[in-house]
Amino acid sequence: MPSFEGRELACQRGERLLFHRLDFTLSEGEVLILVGANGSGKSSLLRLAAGLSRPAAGALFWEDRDISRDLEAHHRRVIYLGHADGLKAGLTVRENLKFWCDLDGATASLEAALEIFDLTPLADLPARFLSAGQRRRVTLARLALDRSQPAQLWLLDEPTTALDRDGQAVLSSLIERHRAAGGRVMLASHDPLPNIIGQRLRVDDHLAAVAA
Amino acid sequence: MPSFEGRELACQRGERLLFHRLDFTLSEGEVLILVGANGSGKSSLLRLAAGLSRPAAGALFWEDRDISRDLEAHHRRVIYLGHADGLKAGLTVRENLKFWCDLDGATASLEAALEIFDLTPLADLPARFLSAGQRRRVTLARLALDRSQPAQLWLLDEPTTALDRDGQAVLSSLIERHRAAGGRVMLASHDPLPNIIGQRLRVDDHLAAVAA
Amino acid sequence: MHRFANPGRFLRLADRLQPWLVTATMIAFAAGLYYALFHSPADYQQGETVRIMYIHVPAAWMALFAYCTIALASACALIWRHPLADVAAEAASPLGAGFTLIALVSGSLWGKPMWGTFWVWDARLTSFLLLFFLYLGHIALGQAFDDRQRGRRAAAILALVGAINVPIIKFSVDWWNTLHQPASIMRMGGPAIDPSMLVPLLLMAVAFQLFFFAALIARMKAELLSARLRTAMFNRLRAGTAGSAG
Amino acid sequence: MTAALALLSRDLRLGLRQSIDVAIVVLFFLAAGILFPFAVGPAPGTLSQIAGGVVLVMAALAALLSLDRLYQPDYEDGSLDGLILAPLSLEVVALIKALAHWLSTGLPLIVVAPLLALMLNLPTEAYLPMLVALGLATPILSLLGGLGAALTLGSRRGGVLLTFIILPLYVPVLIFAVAAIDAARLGFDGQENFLLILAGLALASLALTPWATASALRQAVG
Amino acid sequence: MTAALALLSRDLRLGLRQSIDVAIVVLFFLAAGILFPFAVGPAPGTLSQIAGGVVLVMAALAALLSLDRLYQPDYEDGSLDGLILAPLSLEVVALIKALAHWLSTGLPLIVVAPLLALMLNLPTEAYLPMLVALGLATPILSLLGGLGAALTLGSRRGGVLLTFIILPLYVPVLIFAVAAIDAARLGFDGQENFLLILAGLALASLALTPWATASALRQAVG
Ligand code: HEM
Ligand SMILES: Nc1ncnc2c1ncn2[C@@H]1O[C@H](COP(=O)(O)OP(=O)(O)OP(=O)(O)O)[C@@H](O)[C@H]1O
Ligand SMILES: Nc1ncnc2c1ncn2[C@@H]1O[C@H](COP(=O)(O)OP(=O)(O)OP(=O)(O)O)[C@@H](O)[C@H]1O
Ligand SMILES: [Mg+2]
Ligand SMILES: [Mg+2]
Repeated sequence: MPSFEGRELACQRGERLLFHRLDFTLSEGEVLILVGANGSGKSSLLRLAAGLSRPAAGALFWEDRDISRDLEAHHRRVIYLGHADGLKAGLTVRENLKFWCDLDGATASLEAALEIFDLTPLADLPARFLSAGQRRRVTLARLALDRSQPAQLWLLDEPTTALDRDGQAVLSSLIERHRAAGGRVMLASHDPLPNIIGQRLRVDDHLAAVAA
Repeated sequence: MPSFEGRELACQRGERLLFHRLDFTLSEGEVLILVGANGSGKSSLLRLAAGLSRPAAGALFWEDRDISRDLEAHHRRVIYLGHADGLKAGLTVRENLKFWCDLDGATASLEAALEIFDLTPLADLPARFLSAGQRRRVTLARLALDRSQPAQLWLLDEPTTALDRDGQAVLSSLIERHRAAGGRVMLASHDPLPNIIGQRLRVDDHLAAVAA
Repeated sequence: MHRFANPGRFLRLADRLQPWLVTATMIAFAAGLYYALFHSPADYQQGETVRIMYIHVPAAWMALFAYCTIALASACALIWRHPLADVAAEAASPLGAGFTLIALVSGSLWGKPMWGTFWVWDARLTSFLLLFFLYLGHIALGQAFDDRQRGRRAAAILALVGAINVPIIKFSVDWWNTLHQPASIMRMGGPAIDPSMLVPLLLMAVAFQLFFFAALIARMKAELLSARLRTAMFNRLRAGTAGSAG
Repeated sequence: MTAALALLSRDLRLGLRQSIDVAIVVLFFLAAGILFPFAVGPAPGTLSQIAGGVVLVMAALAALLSLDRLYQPDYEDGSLDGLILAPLSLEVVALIKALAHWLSTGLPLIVVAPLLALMLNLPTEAYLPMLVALGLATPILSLLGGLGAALTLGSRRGGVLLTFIILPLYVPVLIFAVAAIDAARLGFDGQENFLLILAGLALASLALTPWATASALRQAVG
Repeated sequence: MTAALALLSRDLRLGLRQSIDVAIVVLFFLAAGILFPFAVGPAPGTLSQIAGGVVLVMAALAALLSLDRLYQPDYEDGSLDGLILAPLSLEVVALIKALAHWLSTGLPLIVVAPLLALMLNLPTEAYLPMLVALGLATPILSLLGGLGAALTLGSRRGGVLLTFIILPLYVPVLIFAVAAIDAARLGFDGQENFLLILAGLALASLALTPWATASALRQAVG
C-alpha cells in the first residue's frame, strides 16, 4: 500500500535537539494527529514533512522514495498551512484567496471555497478588518479549492485556532472528504478535535527515547 | 457591591453593526466568558471594555461611573491581552517581558513570572525562535507579574490559543488566584475551558435581538 | 580532492605540512626584506619611498588572490557541498581583509609623497576600498546567523556574486586613465620593470603567498578542532537534557 | 520615568538590532561622498557648493524613509494597545518615539556629517553652522515625521499619504537649513537669522506635535 | 505562467497600496530638484555637473530602502513557505520579485528623471545616455538587492548587514552609469563603452542572481 513514511527522524533547532528516532507511517486515507507540549517540535515535524527543511538525521519516504531526491515533486503533493496565515492586510479576502488559487493552479472554484467558509459577505473586505477566526477561515479556504492535480498530503498546523464551532465542523467535513478520496492528513493540535479520527503521535516521547 | 458594567452597548465596525443593546455586569471575583461565532464581536467588546475604543451607543461603568470620564484611570485598572501578542522578534524573551514589566511598573517578579510558565530555559532566546505556544506563554507571563497597583480587570482574547495542557493549567490557576483576590476577568474563547467557571455571554444573541 | 574531505585526514596532513610552510615563509620574508631594504636601488624619481612598493604591491596582489581563493572554495562548497570548502572560505576571508587593509594603508602612505595627498577618489583606489567593504560584508554575513552552517552558505553565495568585482578592480586602471600606476608586471608582453627591483618584489610576493597558505591552514585547523569540541559538548549536553526530560 | 526609559531603550535596541536606517544613512553618506566627486569631477569648488544640500536632503530622506516603521509595527503587533493602556501619558510616548527616531537617524547623521563635509570639501567656516542647522533640523524632522506616521496608521495608502502630508512641512525646514550653511560658506550675513528661524520651528514642533500625535494615536486604535 | 503573473500582480498591488517608497522617491527627486539649484546658486554649469550623480544616488537609495520589505513580510507571515511549495520554480519567484521591485522603484524613477534633469539643467545631449544608463542600472540594483534581501533573511542585524553587503556591489554600477552620463555631457568618447559595460553587468546579474537568490531563499526557510 503506497504510504508516506518518516524513518529515524531527528530534528535540531539551534543547539536544541527536539526529537530523535521518530518514525511514522501515513497511508492513503489516514490522519495523523501530532500532539505534545509547547515547543516539543510538532510544527518542526510538519515542516520536515513538507520538505521545507531537512531532518538532522533520518529521511522521509513517499512510496519508498526519499523525498529529498525530488523535492519539487514532493512540494506539488503538499498543502502546508502553518501558524502564520500569510494574509496580506492590504488585499481583500477574495484577492488573498485568488492569489493562492492562481499559484496552486486551482480551477475556478474560488467562489465555492469562499461560500463553504461563509466568507462570501466578506469577500471584498480588506483582510486587515477580519476577526481572528475569519482570517483562519480564509487560510483554510485553500483546502476547498479544486486543484487540477489535487494535493495528496495536507499538513495543518493547529488548524482550529480561533475557529468557532461551525468553522470546525466545516474543516472536519473537508478533512473527511479528502481522506475519503484517498488523501493523507497530518495535523498538529492541542484540542481533542471531536470529529476527526486518526492515530496520534506524541512528539515529545521521542526525546525521552534518547535518554533511554 | 462594586461592579463593572456595560449598559446598552452597541458596536459598529465599518458599515456593520456587530451587536446592539448588550448589557453585562461583572462583579469582584467574577469571570465573564464571551462566546459567539467568528466575527460576532467578542474581540470588539473586549476593546470597548479596555477603553481602547468607544461604543457606538451605550456606555461602560466602573462602580457606577462612566469610564470615558477618566479613561486614564480606567486604563490603569486593566490588563488587555489581544490576539496580537506584541512580541518583538529581535528581542529575547526576557527583554520582551522586561519591557512590559517596566511599563506596568511591576516590581522585580520577572524571573518568577518566567518560571511559572516554564520559560526560564528560553529566557535568552530571541523571540523569533519561539514556537507558537511559547510565544503565547511569554504574553501570558504578564499576568504573573506583581504590580505595585494590581490590575483589577483582566481582558483576555482567546488566551488559550496554541497553549498545551500544562500551559492551560497554569493560566487557570492564575485566573483563579486573581479572582480569589477580588479581580475580575473577561475572556473570549471558543473552547470549553474546563477549569474556569464563569458566566457566559453570547455576543451574537444581541444581533438577533436587533432583527427581532 | 575528496580524499581530503575527511576532516581527520585533513588535520593529519595539515600537521605534517605546517612546520615546512612556516619555515619557508620565514626564509622568504627574510630574503625578501633583505633585498628590498638593502639590495635594491632607490628610484631616481621616487627616492627611498619606492621601498613601500615591496609591501604594497604583494599585499595588493594577495588581496585579489585571497578573494579568488574564497570564490573558488565557495563554488566547491555550493556545488559539491564539500565540507572543507566552507571552512576554507570562512578562514580565508579575514586574511584577505588584512591584505586589503595593508595595501590600502601602504598605498596611502605612499600617496602622500607621490601625489601630495593620502587619498584621491581614483578608480583603482575606490574599487580597492570597495573590495575591503566586500570582505567586511562577507565576514559579517558569515557571523550573522545563529546557525553557523546557514551563515557559511549565505557567505558562499555572496562571495560568488561579489567575484564579479574582482575583474573590475583589476582592470579599472586600464579603463580609466587615473593617477594610479597601470599594471607593469602582470601584463601582456612581459614585465616593464628593472630586474634589480623585480627580484625583491617577486621574493616578497612569494613570502606573502606562503604566509597566506600557512595562516589559512592554521585557521582551518583551529576551526575544525573547535567544531569537534562543540559536537562533543553538544552530545554531553543532549544526554543531560534528555535525561532530565525523561 | 521607568516606563519612559523602558520604551526608549526598547526602541533603540530594536532600531540597532533590526532597522536598516542608521546603517543606510551612514553608508549612503559615504556612498554620496564617493559618488559625487566622481559625478562632479575633482574640482573642489563645485563639490563644496552642493555639500550643504546633499547633507540636508540625505537627512530628510533618512528621517522620512524610516517613518513608516515608527508606529506601524507596534500598531500591527498590538504593542500600541499596550502603550495606550500603560501608565504613561500618550504625549510622552509620542515624544519618546520621536526621540528614539532622532537618536537612530538624526544623531548618527550629525556624527558623520563632518566626514561627508570633508569628502565634499566644505569650507571649514561652514562646519559649525552645518552642525547647528542639522542639530535643529533633524529633531524637527523626527517630530513632524512622528505626527505624519501616527496620522496615517491603518489608513489605506498610508505611505503615499504620509509623504504628501510631511513633505510640504519638510521643505521649508530644509531651505532654511541650507540657507544658513550657504550664508556661512559664502561669508554672507544672515546666517544667525536663518538659524533662529530654525530654532523657532524646532520649539514650535516640540510644543505642538506631541499633542497632535497622541490624539492621532488614540484615533488609530479606536 | 498564471502563477508567475499572480505573484507579479499581487506584489505590485501591495506595493501600490501600502508602500511608501515610490511616492517618497518621486517626491524627493522633486525636492532635490528644488534644493540643489537653491544651494548651488543659479549658475547652470554647476547644476548640470551634479545632475547625473543626484539621479543615480537617488536611484540607489530608492532601491536600497525598499529592499527589506522585498522578502521580509513574506518570510514573517509564512507566504514564503507557500511560494516555495508552489509549482513555480524559486528562480522564477526571485526574478518576479525583482521585477516587481523594479517596476515600483526603478521605473517611476526613470519616468521622473527627465524632469529632474530639466530642473538641474542637464545638457540635452546627456538625456538619452542618462535614460539608457538608468534603464540598465536600476534593474541591476533590483536584482542585486533581491539577492541581498534573501541572504540576510532571518539574520541578526538584518538591515545593517543588508546595506553593508549590497553597497560594494552597487557602487561600481553607479560609477559606470555616472561615467556614461558625464562622458555624454562633456562630449567625451567612451560613453558607449560605459553603457556596454553596464549592459554586460545587467546581463550577468540577470543570469546569476535568480539562482543565487533562490538558493538563499531555500536556506532561509530551512
Ligand atoms: C590607497 C592607495 C592605493 C591603493 C588602494 C592601491 C591599490 C593597488 C592595487 C590593487 C594594485 C594591484 C594591481 C594589479 O595587480 O594589477 C596596486 C599595484 C601597484 N601600486 Fe598601488 N595603490 C595605492 C597607492 C599607490 C601609490 C601611491 C603608488 C605609487 C605611486 C602605487 C603604485 C603601485 C604600483 C607600482 C603597483 C604595481 C603595479 C603592477 O606592476 O602591476 N600605488 N596598487
Ligand atoms: N535557534 C534556536 N535555538 C534554540 N532553540 C530553538 C531555536 N530555534 C527554535 N528553537 C526551539 O525549537 C522548538 C520549535 O518547536 P516547534 O515550533 O516545532 O514546537 P511545537 O511543537 O509546534 O510547539 P507549539 O505547540 O508551541 O506550537 C521550540 O522549543 C524553540 O524554542
Ligand atoms: N471596516 C469594516 N467594515 C465591515 N466590517 C468590519 C470592518 N471592520 C471590522 N469588521 C467586522 O467586524 C467584526 C470584528 O469582529 P471581532 O474581531 O470583534 O470578532 P470576534 O468575535 O472576536 O471573532 P473571532 O472569534 O473570529 O475572533 C468582523 O466580523 C469584521 O468582519
Ligand atoms: Mg507549533
Ligand atoms: Mg476575536
